[in-house]
Amino acid sequence: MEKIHKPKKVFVQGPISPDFVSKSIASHQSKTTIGAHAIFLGQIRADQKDEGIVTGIEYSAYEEMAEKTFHAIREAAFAKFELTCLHIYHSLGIVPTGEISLFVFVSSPHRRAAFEASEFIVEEVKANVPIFGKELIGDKGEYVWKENG
Amino acid sequence: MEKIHKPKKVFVQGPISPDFVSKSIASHQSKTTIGAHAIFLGQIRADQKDEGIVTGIEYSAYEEMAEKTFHAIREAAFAKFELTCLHIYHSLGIVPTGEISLFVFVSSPHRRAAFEASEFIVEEVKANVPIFGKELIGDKGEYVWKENG
Amino acid sequence: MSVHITYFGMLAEMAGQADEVWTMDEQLTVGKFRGLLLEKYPSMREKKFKIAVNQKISEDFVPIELAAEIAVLPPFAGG
Amino acid sequence: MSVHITYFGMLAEMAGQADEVWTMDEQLTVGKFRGLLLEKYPSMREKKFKIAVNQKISEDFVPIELAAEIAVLPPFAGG
Repeated sequence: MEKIHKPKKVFVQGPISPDFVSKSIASHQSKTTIGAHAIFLGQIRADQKDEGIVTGIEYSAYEEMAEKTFHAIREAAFAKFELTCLHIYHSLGIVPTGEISLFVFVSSPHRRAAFEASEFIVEEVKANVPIFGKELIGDKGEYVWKENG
Repeated sequence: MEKIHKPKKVFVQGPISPDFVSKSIASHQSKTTIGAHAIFLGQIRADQKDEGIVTGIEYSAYEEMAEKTFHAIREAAFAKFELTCLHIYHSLGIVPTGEISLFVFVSSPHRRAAFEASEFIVEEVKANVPIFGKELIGDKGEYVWKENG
Repeated sequence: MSVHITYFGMLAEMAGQADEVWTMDEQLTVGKFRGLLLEKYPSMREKKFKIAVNQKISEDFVPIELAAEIAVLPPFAGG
Repeated sequence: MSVHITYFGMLAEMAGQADEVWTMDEQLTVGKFRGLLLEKYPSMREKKFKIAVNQKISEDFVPIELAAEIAVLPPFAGG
Protein backbone atom coordinates (compact mmCIF):
# COMPACT_ATOMS: atom_id res chain seq x y z
CA MET A 1 0.00 0.00 0.00
CA GLU A 2 1.49 3.36 -0.94
CA LYS A 3 -1.18 5.18 1.00
CA ILE A 4 -0.01 6.57 4.32
CA HIS A 5 -2.34 6.18 7.26
CA LYS A 6 -2.01 8.91 9.84
CA PRO A 7 -1.69 7.90 13.47
CA LYS A 8 -5.15 8.00 15.03
CA LYS A 9 -6.27 8.45 18.57
CA VAL A 10 -6.99 5.00 20.02
CA PHE A 11 -7.44 5.58 23.74
CA VAL A 12 -10.71 6.78 25.19
CA GLN A 13 -11.43 7.50 28.85
CA GLY A 14 -13.77 4.94 30.41
CA PRO A 15 -16.13 2.55 28.59
CA ILE A 16 -16.91 2.64 24.86
CA SER A 17 -20.66 3.17 24.41
CA PRO A 18 -22.94 1.29 21.99
CA ASP A 19 -23.89 4.72 20.67
CA PHE A 20 -20.26 5.39 19.72
CA VAL A 21 -20.24 2.07 17.80
CA SER A 22 -23.45 3.06 16.03
CA LYS A 23 -22.04 6.46 14.99
CA SER A 24 -18.91 4.77 13.66
CA ILE A 25 -21.03 2.43 11.52
CA ALA A 26 -23.20 5.31 10.24
CA SER A 27 -20.13 7.31 9.23
CA HIS A 28 -19.09 4.48 6.87
CA GLN A 29 -22.35 4.31 4.92
CA SER A 30 -21.19 6.89 2.38
CA LYS A 31 -18.28 4.58 1.42
CA THR A 32 -20.02 2.49 -1.20
CA THR A 33 -17.01 0.30 -2.04
CA ILE A 34 -17.47 -1.36 1.36
CA GLY A 35 -19.32 -4.69 1.29
CA ALA A 36 -18.43 -6.09 4.72
CA HIS A 37 -17.80 -4.74 8.20
CA ALA A 38 -16.32 -6.98 10.91
CA ILE A 39 -16.62 -5.55 14.40
CA PHE A 40 -15.05 -6.96 17.54
CA LEU A 41 -16.09 -5.73 20.99
CA GLY A 42 -14.35 -6.75 24.19
CA GLN A 43 -16.74 -6.65 27.15
CA ILE A 44 -15.76 -6.91 30.84
CA ARG A 45 -16.81 -10.21 32.44
CA ALA A 46 -17.90 -10.53 36.07
CA ASP A 47 -15.45 -13.39 36.62
CA GLN A 48 -15.33 -15.25 39.93
CA LYS A 49 -11.82 -15.04 41.39
CA ASP A 50 -10.51 -16.51 44.66
CA GLU A 51 -10.68 -12.96 46.04
CA GLY A 52 -14.30 -12.34 44.95
CA ILE A 53 -16.29 -11.26 41.89
CA VAL A 54 -14.77 -8.86 39.36
CA THR A 55 -16.69 -5.57 39.24
CA GLY A 56 -14.60 -3.87 36.57
CA ILE A 57 -11.13 -3.37 35.14
CA GLU A 58 -8.98 -0.29 35.61
CA TYR A 59 -6.75 0.13 32.56
CA SER A 60 -3.49 2.02 32.32
CA ALA A 61 -0.88 2.04 29.57
CA TYR A 62 2.58 3.08 28.53
CA GLU A 63 0.76 5.49 26.28
CA GLU A 64 3.46 6.71 23.89
CA MET A 65 4.65 3.18 23.15
CA ALA A 66 1.06 1.89 22.95
CA GLU A 67 0.09 4.53 20.36
CA LYS A 68 3.16 3.63 18.28
CA THR A 69 2.29 -0.07 18.52
CA PHE A 70 -1.33 0.55 17.51
CA HIS A 71 -0.07 2.48 14.51
CA ALA A 72 2.27 -0.37 13.53
CA ILE A 73 -0.59 -2.88 13.83
CA ARG A 74 -2.78 -0.70 11.58
CA GLU A 75 -0.02 -0.44 8.97
CA ALA A 76 0.57 -4.20 9.07
CA ALA A 77 -3.15 -4.91 8.64
CA PHE A 78 -3.46 -2.53 5.67
CA ALA A 79 -0.44 -4.21 4.05
CA LYS A 80 -1.71 -7.76 4.68
CA PHE A 81 -5.42 -7.42 3.86
CA GLU A 82 -7.56 -5.56 1.29
CA LEU A 83 -9.13 -3.05 3.66
CA THR A 84 -11.10 0.14 3.06
CA CYS A 85 -11.09 1.35 6.68
CA LEU A 86 -9.76 0.26 10.03
CA HIS A 87 -10.35 1.74 13.47
CA ILE A 88 -9.18 0.61 16.90
CA TYR A 89 -10.43 2.07 20.19
CA HIS A 90 -9.34 1.00 23.68
CA SER A 91 -10.40 2.25 27.09
CA LEU A 92 -8.22 3.76 29.80
CA GLY A 93 -9.38 4.15 33.40
CA ILE A 94 -12.22 2.17 34.94
CA VAL A 95 -14.56 0.06 32.80
CA PRO A 96 -17.30 -1.67 34.85
CA THR A 97 -18.41 -5.23 34.09
CA GLY A 98 -20.81 -5.46 31.14
CA GLU A 99 -19.21 -2.44 29.48
CA ILE A 100 -16.97 -2.36 26.41
CA SER A 101 -13.22 -1.74 26.59
CA LEU A 102 -12.05 -2.69 23.08
CA PHE A 103 -13.66 -1.83 19.72
CA VAL A 104 -12.02 -3.04 16.51
CA PHE A 105 -13.82 -1.96 13.34
CA VAL A 106 -12.66 -3.32 9.98
CA SER A 107 -14.28 -2.56 6.61
CA SER A 108 -13.51 -4.17 3.28
CA PRO A 109 -15.10 -4.74 -0.12
CA HIS A 110 -15.27 -8.46 0.75
CA ARG A 111 -15.99 -10.48 3.87
CA ARG A 112 -12.89 -12.69 3.87
CA ALA A 113 -10.47 -9.77 4.33
CA ALA A 114 -12.72 -8.27 7.01
CA PHE A 115 -12.86 -11.50 9.04
CA GLU A 116 -9.13 -12.19 8.80
CA ALA A 117 -8.07 -8.63 9.58
CA SER A 118 -10.39 -8.46 12.59
CA GLU A 119 -8.84 -11.56 14.17
CA PHE A 120 -5.31 -10.47 13.31
CA ILE A 121 -5.77 -7.06 14.93
CA VAL A 122 -7.40 -8.35 18.12
CA GLU A 123 -4.61 -10.92 18.63
CA GLU A 124 -1.92 -8.29 17.98
CA VAL A 125 -3.50 -5.84 20.41
CA LYS A 126 -3.70 -8.46 23.16
CA ALA A 127 -0.13 -9.70 22.64
CA ASN A 128 1.87 -6.57 21.84
CA VAL A 129 0.33 -3.35 23.17
CA PRO A 130 1.62 -2.25 26.60
CA ILE A 131 -1.73 -1.94 28.35
CA PHE A 132 -2.13 -3.00 31.98
CA GLY A 133 -5.27 -3.85 33.89
CA LYS A 134 -6.37 -4.18 37.49
CA GLU A 135 -9.36 -6.46 37.96
CA LEU A 136 -11.33 -4.66 40.64
CA ILE A 137 -12.95 -6.89 43.23
CA GLY A 138 -15.69 -6.16 45.73
CA ASP A 139 -16.25 -2.68 47.11
CA LYS A 140 -13.25 -2.38 49.47
CA GLY A 141 -10.69 -1.39 46.85
CA GLU A 142 -9.27 -4.89 46.35
CA TYR A 143 -7.84 -5.92 42.98
CA VAL A 144 -5.73 -8.47 41.12
CA TRP A 145 -3.51 -7.66 38.15
CA LYS A 146 -4.85 -9.03 34.89
CA GLU A 147 -2.60 -10.93 32.50
CA ASN A 148 -3.41 -11.97 28.92
CA GLY A 149 -2.90 -15.71 28.41
CA MET B 1 -26.42 -28.10 24.31
CA GLU B 2 -29.60 -29.21 26.01
CA LYS B 3 -30.99 -25.69 25.92
CA ILE B 4 -33.64 -25.16 23.28
CA HIS B 5 -33.44 -21.97 21.25
CA LYS B 6 -36.78 -20.70 20.04
CA PRO B 7 -37.09 -19.72 16.40
CA LYS B 8 -36.54 -15.99 16.15
CA LYS B 9 -37.65 -13.46 13.62
CA VAL B 10 -34.78 -12.88 11.19
CA PHE B 11 -36.31 -10.85 8.37
CA VAL B 12 -36.74 -7.11 8.60
CA GLN B 13 -38.27 -4.86 5.95
CA GLY B 14 -35.69 -2.60 4.30
CA PRO B 15 -32.24 -1.67 5.62
CA ILE B 16 -30.92 -2.49 9.10
CA SER B 17 -30.01 0.77 10.84
CA PRO B 18 -26.83 1.48 12.86
CA ASP B 19 -29.19 2.44 15.68
CA PHE B 20 -30.69 -1.07 15.67
CA VAL B 21 -27.16 -2.49 15.97
CA SER B 22 -26.44 -0.15 18.87
CA LYS B 23 -29.62 -1.18 20.71
CA SER B 24 -28.73 -4.86 20.22
CA ILE B 25 -25.30 -4.26 21.76
CA ALA B 26 -26.75 -2.30 24.68
CA SER B 27 -29.25 -5.07 25.44
CA HIS B 28 -26.34 -7.51 26.00
CA GLN B 29 -24.51 -5.43 28.59
CA SER B 30 -26.42 -6.99 31.47
CA LYS B 31 -25.04 -10.42 30.49
CA THR B 32 -21.79 -10.34 32.42
CA THR B 33 -20.56 -13.77 31.33
CA ILE B 34 -19.97 -12.29 27.87
CA GLY B 35 -16.36 -11.30 27.14
CA ALA B 36 -16.45 -10.96 23.36
CA HIS B 37 -18.93 -9.87 20.71
CA ALA B 38 -18.24 -10.50 17.02
CA ILE B 39 -20.48 -8.55 14.68
CA PHE B 40 -20.71 -8.94 10.92
CA LEU B 41 -22.50 -6.38 8.78
CA GLY B 42 -23.15 -6.83 5.07
CA GLN B 43 -23.36 -3.46 3.29
CA ILE B 44 -24.58 -2.88 -0.29
CA ARG B 45 -21.76 -1.92 -2.68
CA ALA B 46 -22.22 0.47 -5.61
CA ASP B 47 -20.63 -2.03 -8.00
CA GLN B 48 -20.03 -1.13 -11.62
CA LYS B 49 -21.81 -3.63 -13.89
CA ASP B 50 -21.91 -3.75 -17.71
CA GLU B 51 -25.44 -2.36 -17.40
CA GLY B 52 -24.49 0.53 -15.09
CA ILE B 53 -23.88 1.27 -11.42
CA VAL B 54 -25.75 -0.66 -8.73
CA THR B 55 -28.04 1.63 -6.69
CA GLY B 56 -29.41 -1.02 -4.33
CA ILE B 57 -30.56 -4.61 -3.96
CA GLU B 58 -34.16 -5.75 -3.78
CA TYR B 59 -34.34 -8.92 -1.67
CA SER B 60 -37.02 -11.57 -1.69
CA ALA B 61 -37.05 -15.00 -0.10
CA TYR B 62 -38.78 -18.34 0.13
CA GLU B 63 -39.65 -17.17 3.62
CA GLU B 64 -40.91 -20.32 5.34
CA MET B 65 -37.92 -22.35 4.17
CA ALA B 66 -35.54 -19.46 4.92
CA GLU B 67 -36.78 -19.16 8.52
CA LYS B 68 -36.34 -22.91 9.00
CA THR B 69 -32.82 -22.75 7.56
CA PHE B 70 -31.89 -19.80 9.79
CA HIS B 71 -33.12 -21.78 12.78
CA ALA B 72 -31.04 -24.81 11.75
CA ILE B 73 -27.94 -22.60 11.34
CA ARG B 74 -28.50 -21.15 14.83
CA GLU B 75 -28.82 -24.63 16.34
CA ALA B 76 -25.69 -25.83 14.55
CA ALA B 77 -23.72 -22.81 15.78
CA PHE B 78 -24.83 -23.29 19.40
CA ALA B 79 -23.83 -26.97 19.18
CA LYS B 80 -20.43 -26.24 17.59
CA PHE B 81 -19.27 -23.20 19.58
CA GLU B 82 -19.44 -21.98 23.19
CA LEU B 83 -21.89 -19.11 22.66
CA THR B 84 -23.92 -17.02 25.07
CA CYS B 85 -26.11 -15.33 22.45
CA LEU B 86 -26.60 -15.37 18.72
CA HIS B 87 -28.78 -13.16 16.53
CA ILE B 88 -29.20 -13.02 12.77
CA TYR B 89 -31.09 -10.29 10.90
CA HIS B 90 -31.56 -10.03 7.13
CA SER B 91 -33.37 -7.48 5.01
CA LEU B 92 -36.26 -8.04 2.63
CA GLY B 93 -37.32 -5.46 0.06
CA ILE B 94 -35.11 -2.66 -1.21
CA VAL B 95 -31.80 -1.84 0.49
CA PRO B 96 -29.99 1.12 -1.14
CA THR B 97 -26.19 1.14 -1.59
CA GLY B 98 -24.31 2.03 1.57
CA GLU B 99 -27.03 0.50 3.75
CA ILE B 100 -26.88 -2.74 5.74
CA SER B 101 -28.72 -5.92 4.69
CA LEU B 102 -27.19 -8.57 6.98
CA PHE B 103 -26.41 -8.33 10.71
CA VAL B 104 -24.89 -11.33 12.48
CA PHE B 105 -24.29 -10.80 16.20
CA VAL B 106 -22.43 -13.47 18.18
CA SER B 107 -21.55 -13.24 21.89
CA SER B 108 -19.34 -15.59 23.87
CA PRO B 109 -17.26 -15.66 27.04
CA HIS B 110 -14.14 -15.86 24.83
CA ARG B 111 -13.05 -14.32 21.54
CA ARG B 112 -12.10 -17.51 19.69
CA ALA B 113 -15.65 -18.93 19.75
CA ALA B 114 -17.08 -15.56 18.75
CA PHE B 115 -14.76 -15.21 15.72
CA GLU B 116 -15.30 -18.76 14.52
CA ALA B 117 -19.06 -18.73 14.96
CA SER B 118 -19.38 -15.40 13.15
CA GLU B 119 -17.59 -16.73 10.05
CA PHE B 120 -19.46 -20.02 10.16
CA ILE B 121 -22.85 -18.32 10.29
CA VAL B 122 -22.14 -15.80 7.52
CA GLU B 123 -20.91 -18.57 5.19
CA GLU B 124 -23.94 -20.75 6.00
CA VAL B 125 -26.37 -17.88 5.37
CA LYS B 126 -24.78 -17.07 2.00
CA ALA B 127 -24.70 -20.71 0.87
CA ASN B 128 -27.90 -22.22 2.21
CA VAL B 129 -30.67 -19.72 2.84
CA PRO B 130 -33.13 -19.26 -0.07
CA ILE B 131 -32.84 -15.49 -0.42
CA PHE B 132 -32.87 -13.86 -3.85
CA GLY B 133 -31.66 -10.44 -4.88
CA LYS B 134 -32.11 -8.06 -7.78
CA GLU B 135 -29.22 -5.63 -8.19
CA LEU B 136 -31.01 -2.43 -9.17
CA ILE B 137 -29.27 -0.36 -11.82
CA GLY B 138 -29.79 3.26 -12.84
CA ASP B 139 -33.17 4.98 -12.46
CA LYS B 140 -35.14 3.31 -15.26
CA GLY B 141 -36.04 0.12 -13.39
CA GLU B 142 -33.24 -2.00 -14.83
CA TYR B 143 -31.75 -4.83 -12.77
CA VAL B 144 -29.59 -7.95 -12.85
CA TRP B 145 -30.14 -10.99 -10.64
CA LYS B 146 -27.46 -11.38 -7.97
CA GLU B 147 -25.77 -14.73 -7.38
CA ASN B 148 -23.48 -15.65 -4.45
CA GLY B 149 -20.14 -16.98 -5.69
CA MET C 1 -51.97 -36.65 -7.98
CA SER C 2 -51.43 -32.92 -7.85
CA VAL C 3 -48.41 -30.89 -6.78
CA HIS C 4 -48.14 -27.22 -5.96
CA ILE C 5 -45.15 -25.52 -7.60
CA THR C 6 -43.71 -22.14 -6.58
CA TYR C 7 -41.13 -20.23 -8.65
CA PHE C 8 -38.73 -17.72 -7.18
CA GLY C 9 -36.61 -14.89 -8.51
CA MET C 10 -35.62 -15.09 -12.17
CA LEU C 11 -37.36 -18.45 -12.50
CA ALA C 12 -40.73 -16.86 -11.73
CA GLU C 13 -40.00 -14.45 -14.58
CA MET C 14 -39.23 -17.36 -16.90
CA ALA C 15 -42.34 -19.27 -15.86
CA GLY C 16 -44.39 -16.09 -16.26
CA GLN C 17 -46.03 -16.86 -12.92
CA ALA C 18 -45.15 -17.29 -9.25
CA ASP C 19 -46.98 -20.58 -8.77
CA GLU C 20 -49.08 -23.21 -10.43
CA VAL C 21 -50.63 -26.63 -9.77
CA TRP C 22 -49.85 -29.68 -11.87
CA THR C 23 -52.15 -32.68 -11.93
CA MET C 24 -50.83 -35.98 -13.26
CA ASP C 25 -51.45 -39.71 -13.21
CA GLU C 26 -47.97 -41.03 -12.65
CA GLN C 27 -45.72 -41.12 -9.58
CA LEU C 28 -43.13 -38.32 -9.58
CA THR C 29 -39.51 -38.11 -8.46
CA VAL C 30 -37.51 -34.88 -8.31
CA GLY C 31 -35.56 -35.97 -11.42
CA LYS C 32 -38.72 -36.68 -13.35
CA PHE C 33 -40.22 -33.36 -12.25
CA ARG C 34 -37.06 -31.56 -13.43
CA GLY C 35 -37.45 -33.16 -16.87
CA LEU C 36 -41.09 -32.11 -17.20
CA LEU C 37 -40.20 -28.59 -16.04
CA LEU C 38 -37.47 -28.14 -18.67
CA GLU C 39 -39.85 -29.49 -21.31
CA LYS C 40 -42.44 -26.88 -20.37
CA TYR C 41 -39.94 -24.01 -19.92
CA PRO C 42 -36.98 -24.70 -22.25
CA SER C 43 -35.28 -21.40 -21.31
CA MET C 44 -34.64 -22.80 -17.82
CA ARG C 45 -32.12 -25.22 -19.34
CA GLU C 46 -29.53 -22.43 -19.32
CA LYS C 47 -30.05 -21.64 -15.64
CA LYS C 48 -28.78 -23.20 -12.47
CA PHE C 49 -31.58 -23.99 -10.05
CA LYS C 50 -32.38 -26.20 -7.08
CA ILE C 51 -35.60 -28.01 -6.29
CA ALA C 52 -36.99 -28.06 -2.76
CA VAL C 53 -39.68 -30.54 -1.78
CA ASN C 54 -41.59 -29.53 1.33
CA GLN C 55 -38.92 -26.90 2.03
CA LYS C 56 -35.96 -29.23 1.74
CA ILE C 57 -33.45 -29.14 -1.14
CA SER C 58 -33.85 -32.58 -2.75
CA GLU C 59 -31.77 -34.79 -5.03
CA ASP C 60 -33.17 -36.31 -8.21
CA PHE C 61 -33.91 -39.74 -6.71
CA VAL C 62 -36.27 -38.33 -4.05
CA PRO C 63 -39.94 -39.28 -4.59
CA ILE C 64 -42.54 -36.52 -4.53
CA GLU C 65 -45.54 -37.49 -2.48
CA LEU C 66 -49.15 -36.44 -2.88
CA ALA C 67 -49.87 -32.75 -2.28
CA ALA C 68 -46.18 -31.92 -1.98
CA GLU C 69 -45.03 -28.31 -2.01
CA ILE C 70 -42.36 -27.96 -4.68
CA ALA C 71 -40.20 -24.85 -4.96
CA VAL C 72 -37.93 -24.00 -7.87
CA LEU C 73 -35.05 -21.90 -6.54
CA PRO C 74 -32.50 -19.82 -8.45
CA PRO C 75 -28.99 -19.22 -7.01
CA PHE C 76 -29.06 -17.77 -3.50
CA ALA C 77 -28.04 -14.15 -2.97
CA GLY C 78 -28.33 -13.56 0.77
CA GLY C 79 -25.89 -11.38 2.65
CA MET D 1 25.79 8.16 32.11
CA SER D 2 22.23 8.43 33.35
CA VAL D 3 19.08 6.54 32.32
CA HIS D 4 15.48 7.31 33.02
CA ILE D 5 13.47 4.28 34.20
CA THR D 6 9.67 4.04 34.27
CA TYR D 7 7.77 1.27 36.04
CA PHE D 8 4.26 0.17 35.06
CA GLY D 9 1.45 -1.74 36.74
CA MET D 10 2.42 -4.12 39.48
CA LEU D 11 6.12 -3.32 38.94
CA ALA D 12 5.55 0.30 39.94
CA GLU D 13 4.02 -1.06 43.15
CA MET D 14 7.10 -3.24 43.74
CA ALA D 15 9.50 -0.40 43.02
CA GLY D 16 7.45 1.87 45.28
CA GLN D 17 7.67 4.56 42.58
CA ALA D 18 6.63 5.16 38.96
CA ASP D 19 10.02 6.36 37.78
CA GLU D 20 13.58 7.08 38.80
CA VAL D 21 16.93 8.11 37.32
CA TRP D 22 20.05 5.99 37.64
CA THR D 23 23.51 7.48 37.19
CA MET D 24 26.45 5.16 36.62
CA ASP D 25 29.95 5.02 35.23
CA GLU D 26 29.82 1.87 33.15
CA GLN D 27 28.21 1.10 29.79
CA LEU D 28 24.87 -0.70 30.11
CA THR D 29 23.15 -3.45 28.13
CA VAL D 30 19.57 -4.59 28.69
CA GLY D 31 20.87 -7.78 30.32
CA LYS D 32 23.12 -5.88 32.67
CA PHE D 33 20.30 -3.47 33.54
CA ARG D 34 18.03 -6.44 34.33
CA GLY D 35 20.67 -7.78 36.74
CA LEU D 36 20.99 -4.45 38.56
CA LEU D 37 17.19 -4.13 38.72
CA LEU D 38 16.72 -7.55 40.34
CA GLU D 39 19.52 -6.74 42.80
CA LYS D 40 17.74 -3.56 43.83
CA TYR D 41 14.21 -5.08 43.85
CA PRO D 42 14.57 -8.80 44.67
CA SER D 43 10.77 -9.32 44.71
CA MET D 44 10.73 -8.73 40.93
CA ARG D 45 12.55 -12.07 40.48
CA GLU D 46 9.20 -13.85 40.81
CA LYS D 47 7.53 -11.75 38.14
CA LYS D 48 7.55 -11.90 34.36
CA PHE D 49 8.42 -8.56 32.83
CA LYS D 50 9.76 -7.05 29.61
CA ILE D 51 12.18 -4.20 29.17
CA ALA D 52 11.58 -1.53 26.53
CA VAL D 53 14.39 0.81 25.50
CA ASN D 54 13.15 3.97 23.82
CA GLN D 55 9.70 2.35 23.45
CA LYS D 56 10.93 -0.84 21.86
CA ILE D 57 10.92 -4.25 23.61
CA SER D 58 14.60 -5.18 23.73
CA GLU D 59 16.62 -8.38 24.17
CA ASP D 60 19.42 -8.70 26.71
CA PHE D 61 22.26 -8.05 24.23
CA VAL D 62 20.94 -4.59 23.25
CA PRO D 63 23.15 -1.72 24.45
CA ILE D 64 21.51 1.15 26.31
CA GLU D 65 22.77 4.49 25.08
CA LEU D 66 23.11 7.75 26.96
CA ALA D 67 19.84 9.33 28.14
CA ALA D 68 17.80 6.29 27.11
CA GLU D 69 14.19 5.93 28.23
CA ILE D 70 13.84 2.52 29.85
CA ALA D 71 10.43 1.05 30.70
CA VAL D 72 9.83 -2.01 32.86
CA LEU D 73 6.60 -3.64 31.68
CA PRO D 74 4.50 -6.31 33.41
CA PRO D 75 2.38 -8.76 31.34
CA PHE D 76 0.02 -7.01 28.93
CA ALA D 77 -3.71 -7.03 29.62
CA GLY D 78 -5.31 -5.13 26.74
CA GLY D 79 -8.64 -6.19 25.26
